[in-house]
Amino acid sequence: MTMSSDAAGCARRSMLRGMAGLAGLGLFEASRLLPAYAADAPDWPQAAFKQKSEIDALKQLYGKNAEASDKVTLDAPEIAENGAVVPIAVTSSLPNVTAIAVLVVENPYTLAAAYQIPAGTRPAVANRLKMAKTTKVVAVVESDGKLYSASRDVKVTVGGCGG
Amino acid sequence: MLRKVLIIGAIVLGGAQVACADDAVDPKAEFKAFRDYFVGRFPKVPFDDFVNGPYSMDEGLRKQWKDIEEFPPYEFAVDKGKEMFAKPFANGKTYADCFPNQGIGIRQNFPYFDAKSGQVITLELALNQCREANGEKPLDYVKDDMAALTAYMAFTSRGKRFDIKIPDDPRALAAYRKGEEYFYTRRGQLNFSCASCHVQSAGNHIRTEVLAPALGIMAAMPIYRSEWGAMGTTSRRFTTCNSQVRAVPLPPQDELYRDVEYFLTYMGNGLPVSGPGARP
Amino acid sequence: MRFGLSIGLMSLAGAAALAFAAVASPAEDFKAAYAKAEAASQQAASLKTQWTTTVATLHAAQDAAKASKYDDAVSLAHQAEALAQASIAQAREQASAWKDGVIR
Amino acid sequence: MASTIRVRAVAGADTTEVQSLIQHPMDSGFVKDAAGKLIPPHHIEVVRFEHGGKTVFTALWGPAVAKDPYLKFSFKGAKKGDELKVSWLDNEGASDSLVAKIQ
Repeated sequence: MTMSSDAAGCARRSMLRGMAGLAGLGLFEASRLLPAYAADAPDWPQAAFKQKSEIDALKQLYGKNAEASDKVTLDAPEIAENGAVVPIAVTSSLPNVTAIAVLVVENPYTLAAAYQIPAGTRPAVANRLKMAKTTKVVAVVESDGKLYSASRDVKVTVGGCGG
Repeated sequence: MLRKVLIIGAIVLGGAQVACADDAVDPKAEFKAFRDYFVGRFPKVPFDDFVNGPYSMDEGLRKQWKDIEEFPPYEFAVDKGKEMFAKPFANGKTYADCFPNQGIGIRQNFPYFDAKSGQVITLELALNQCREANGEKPLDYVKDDMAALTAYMAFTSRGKRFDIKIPDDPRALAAYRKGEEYFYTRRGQLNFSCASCHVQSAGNHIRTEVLAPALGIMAAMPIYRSEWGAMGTTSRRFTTCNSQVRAVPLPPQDELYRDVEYFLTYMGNGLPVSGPGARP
Repeated sequence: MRFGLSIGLMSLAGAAALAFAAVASPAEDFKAAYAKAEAASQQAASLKTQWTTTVATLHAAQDAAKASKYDDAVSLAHQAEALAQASIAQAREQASAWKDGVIR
Repeated sequence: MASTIRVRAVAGADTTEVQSLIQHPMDSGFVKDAAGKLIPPHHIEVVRFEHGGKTVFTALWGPAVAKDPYLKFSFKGAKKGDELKVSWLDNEGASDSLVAKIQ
């Protein structure tokens, strides 16, 4: 309960204020925000997020493929209570981790999330994903410039893509 | 289709039995029997854990719930409810003026039987009565603002034990009885009663969902359901339960729904308030 | 004469009605079937035992009639009536049977 | 207006654990509305966490991240009372940011 909120539609309504705020932060180039209509964030890897296979997504994202490793730990439920919200966590005991990605193999687009891990940040992340159906979830960790992965099947009977 | 209908009709009629139940209303005895039934059937579930519904019954679900509770999605609703609760009406009064103890930590006393109106007053109804008494429009009962207000009020009452009273008033007993009847009455084309799912099949799986036991089922209201991707009130839960068995729901806060809530919450007396809750 | 004429007209009208029934009866059949279904549905609603499927089937019957698919419309109206009657039977039976489920 | 961002950052002996929840629909683009029309994709693309002028964590998200998205990670080098800046930007150009105190 850190901050209070007045809920629905905040995202849209906070746009103008957010733009000013971001210019101040210097996080994103102001020029990218000038078009009034949708524009992807400058460092958002659009191509990687459009791929339909694990290999293609990783190729787009990191330019290489991953090998399985027991030093990557993927924590995901065996049976998802609801495909709309599946808690998934990734940790690794590998050295010099610079990135973590989570892929849901049979979602319409395979890549769900990619995280950049600077030095000083632990190679661990927890997030909640949508899953359309029962499929393999893959965690990929970039360590010393190489990719390592772990995977697990998650059973989904109430899909996260239904209307 | 027609054949299916007739078969269902036959089942309905074939299932008819001569009523032999005792017609006396004895809430205290029924309360004890209800509680003993669930405690006896789920001996491994600690008593207070019944308020956590399906999560008291299944390890895999429990872990996902714990993960979600680390930063639960209903926090936005609690914060919004807190803001709404503090904001004065046009006439300068606030919600706090309508409730005992300024509305803080009182969820466990709802619903109650109001001797003056002769009706069961739920928290949702009381909130709208408060609004209308102060010249404000009533809120939609099922979600959004009403869910936010009740989420906040439940949040300030967490851990307090339900203490629903059935006064020695024939009207209160009648309300309890009507609620009980509604709970056990089969309805809808599926021919299910509330009890079919939440008593007889409590703890069983429907696809990946686990049916919550009726004992303590009101304690987590209102809830954020992943299925809804949003908050919902007790009204929302009742109406969707009805539709799921293919029965046309009653209007939210219909007298019968309030009576069911009265009956069910009374059955969970002694359990702690756990709302707002997160559910699949 | 006058009398005879009117009888003659009446029998003519009767014959016309019969002919109409034979040729254009689907719409009339539907109206009758739908009215019966709607009455049963209203009774179910007043007993608070309405099924969602009854409502949906009534709608489907109307839609079929609008599309001039009277065979379907009549059959759907019959289904809706059967559903409504089954829900009424359910409510009547449950009026006492609910007590059998009570935890005691 | 209230923030769309909730953050809990707690400094431990070695690392600071950060948890955040952002209010956002995260529409996938595959769900239909009540009228049967596809709701266009509307999702956060980038979330950035900064401490002491340095980015300590960046999330790049596609439409498969759940509604009102949650994140947990931890990083070294912060202490109680420090500021943690959180900002997000979505595919429609909407954004929000918040500065939270590390507890």
